Amino acid sequence: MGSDLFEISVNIGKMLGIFLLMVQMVPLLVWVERRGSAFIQNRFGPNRVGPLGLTQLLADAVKFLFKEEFRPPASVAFLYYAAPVLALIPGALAFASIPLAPPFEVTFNGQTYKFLFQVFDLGIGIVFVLGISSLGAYALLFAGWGSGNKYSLMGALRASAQMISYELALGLSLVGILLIFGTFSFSEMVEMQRGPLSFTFLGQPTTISFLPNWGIFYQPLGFILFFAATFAETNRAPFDLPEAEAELVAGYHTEYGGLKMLMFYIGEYGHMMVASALATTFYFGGYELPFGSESLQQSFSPLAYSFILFGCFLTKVLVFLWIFIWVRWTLPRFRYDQLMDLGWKTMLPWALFNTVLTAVVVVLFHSSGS
Amino acid sequence: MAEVVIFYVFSAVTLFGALGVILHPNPIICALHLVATMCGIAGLFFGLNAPFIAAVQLMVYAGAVMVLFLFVVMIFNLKQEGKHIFSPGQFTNGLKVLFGGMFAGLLLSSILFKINNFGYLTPDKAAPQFEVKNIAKVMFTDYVFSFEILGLLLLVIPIGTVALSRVRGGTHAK
Amino acid sequence: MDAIVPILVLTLIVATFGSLLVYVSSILGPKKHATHAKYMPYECGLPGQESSKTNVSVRYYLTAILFIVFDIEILFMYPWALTYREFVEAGHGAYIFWVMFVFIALFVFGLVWEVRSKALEWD
Amino acid sequence: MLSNLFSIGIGHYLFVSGALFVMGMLGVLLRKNILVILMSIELMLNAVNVAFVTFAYYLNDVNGAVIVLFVIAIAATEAAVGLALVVLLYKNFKEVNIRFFEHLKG
Repeated sequence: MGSDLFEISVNIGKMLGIFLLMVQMVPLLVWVERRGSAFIQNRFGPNRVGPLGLTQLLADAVKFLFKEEFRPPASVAFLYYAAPVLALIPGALAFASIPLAPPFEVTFNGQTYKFLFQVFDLGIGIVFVLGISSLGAYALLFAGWGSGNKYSLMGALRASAQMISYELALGLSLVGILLIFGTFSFSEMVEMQRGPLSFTFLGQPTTISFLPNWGIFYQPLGFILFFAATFAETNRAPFDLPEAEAELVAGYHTEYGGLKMLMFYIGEYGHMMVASALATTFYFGGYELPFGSESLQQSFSPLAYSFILFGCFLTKVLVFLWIFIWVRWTLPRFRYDQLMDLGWKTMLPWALFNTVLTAVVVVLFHSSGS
Repeated sequence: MAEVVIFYVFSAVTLFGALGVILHPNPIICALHLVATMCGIAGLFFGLNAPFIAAVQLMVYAGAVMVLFLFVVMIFNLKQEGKHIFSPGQFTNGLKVLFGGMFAGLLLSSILFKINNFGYLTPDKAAPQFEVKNIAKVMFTDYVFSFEILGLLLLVIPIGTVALSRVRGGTHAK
Repeated sequence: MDAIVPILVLTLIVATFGSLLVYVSSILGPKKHATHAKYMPYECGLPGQESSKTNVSVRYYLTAILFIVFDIEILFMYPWALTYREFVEAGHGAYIFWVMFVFIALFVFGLVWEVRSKALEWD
Repeated sequence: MLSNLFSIGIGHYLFVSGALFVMGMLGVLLRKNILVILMSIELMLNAVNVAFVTFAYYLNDVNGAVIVLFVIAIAATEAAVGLALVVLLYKNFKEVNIRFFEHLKG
């Protein structure tokens, strides 16, 4: 955590800040989602409360806060109340391990401190995020079984079966990116994606100066598979089978209302943010600017430069979040057997093919010595 | 200081969860306690400077095996077992507990013996023995045949379970 | 290893935040007299047909078993992918490729068998 | 004695591992629900894993870490097969009490 009071307090402040960033993103995203869906469907959306309907979120929050507290008697109290809390934790922990900007140095009381622009760096980034997000199934199972409602249980079982099925495709699509970068650490990956596209082709160093050195150019298929699998992982449309209202009412949160419902939403949007941040980090250069980072670095102080790169990261993440919303209001929902077929019979083989292909290509590109 | 906190917090979670597993009458709650145990063990692995193994523990046990356990318990739709969660037979149960106690005493004494003899062991925290790259190098050179046999095992297991479940041709055998 | 202290603290903060939200909403909300119908599990307004402890399709647990097996295979690919380039640059590219190729061949064989045995069909 | 409590050494981790193993063993011996017995077996395997990682850490030997990965893999598949068998038994006998299956004795 730190050696003295200043370092500890900055670290805790950073932790709270990053967590609140995730939580505060939710009302904004809900607004974007409602206005965006209205735009796509040629409606108006919420536009009465405040400019562009922006304060609608505040009104909604107050409404959620004053909803009646209700617990169905058939439910199991501990599981019923623990589930929404548990829905927050994996997203928050995963988001906290992603670097949002390069580390920055602060001088205080004549001492220089170095702070990471992330809550903690384990050095095994990817595996930690996969491990933590695999705990996300428990919030669903707690909610489903604890509610004492058969629709909840069915929704939870569907959701967790779907999550674990797509976790395979997700995990396998990342093997390609590991083969390219050869590291688990997010910050090392981002470092490698700095500068123009450069690689060794048959022993010849090659540089393509008009493209940034982003992972997407090495792993186009991997990116498509990864991004599609994250849609299923976050239970978003077109994979929002657990909430198929025609069949299952509202899935695992049928019996939830008020703030507890909102917490599931925070969890869902948190997962979306984690997925977007991961896609950015793996395939789109993380916080690195595509061009002109040298001149910017010289004209700003290191702290300001860190914040500029943080803005760059946030922009990329927001683009991905908009894609999430855009897809939700554009594509129809899958049927459950189609969903499972897609995960097991289409994406898993393609991800395997991607792995083998990448391995062959890496051998071809790097076997200069032999 | 950090390692003291890590050790006590996670070993408390681990042992509490283990107690819940063997004492709670409801199998679902037992499974949930086991989840806590798995997370606690992952934390202990963190404390032992093995974050990769901790993450594997989280992914495989907490993320996969326990989900399977919960699915099965939910399929079974088991009711609480009531007071009789242990096998009947007071004499045999007493014998079992006695045997368990004797085994615990044996373990404890051997650990104490170990500490008295090797108490000076201090880990080299900078040593790279748990770097994933080192693990991988050993695994793919020294243990390569074990690794391939594991692949064979992982081929046989799903075939066996699917054959056991007899689902050829649909859920409710048409 | 020191990175786990922030993990613990953050978990604690999030859990406190969540429990606080649940608690605050339970204080602020109105308390109404609940009727019998309100206490029933929600089933689209119809009287409850069966309890939630209804039987679940065996598909789910079969999916979970297959998930475990394939998950382990993928986990063992991670260290391989991590050291692949080092092996290649040291001139052992063919060796490390074949090590994993055999493993992946077994993986593919299992997957094909599962698909052909219709264990992955949902109907 | 108190200083032992606050300087974590090999013995502390081994003690947790041993306690976990004994609890798992008692669970296997005493409980009558097959599922809980399977869970207790998982407890014992995990106790062994803790011991392996402890020794690997304190003896600076990477082999312990590699073995743990194999143990995790095999224990997970063991749980999968065990549960498949339990489901099969339940489908045929509608029973998870281990005493019920005594008539399977040869």
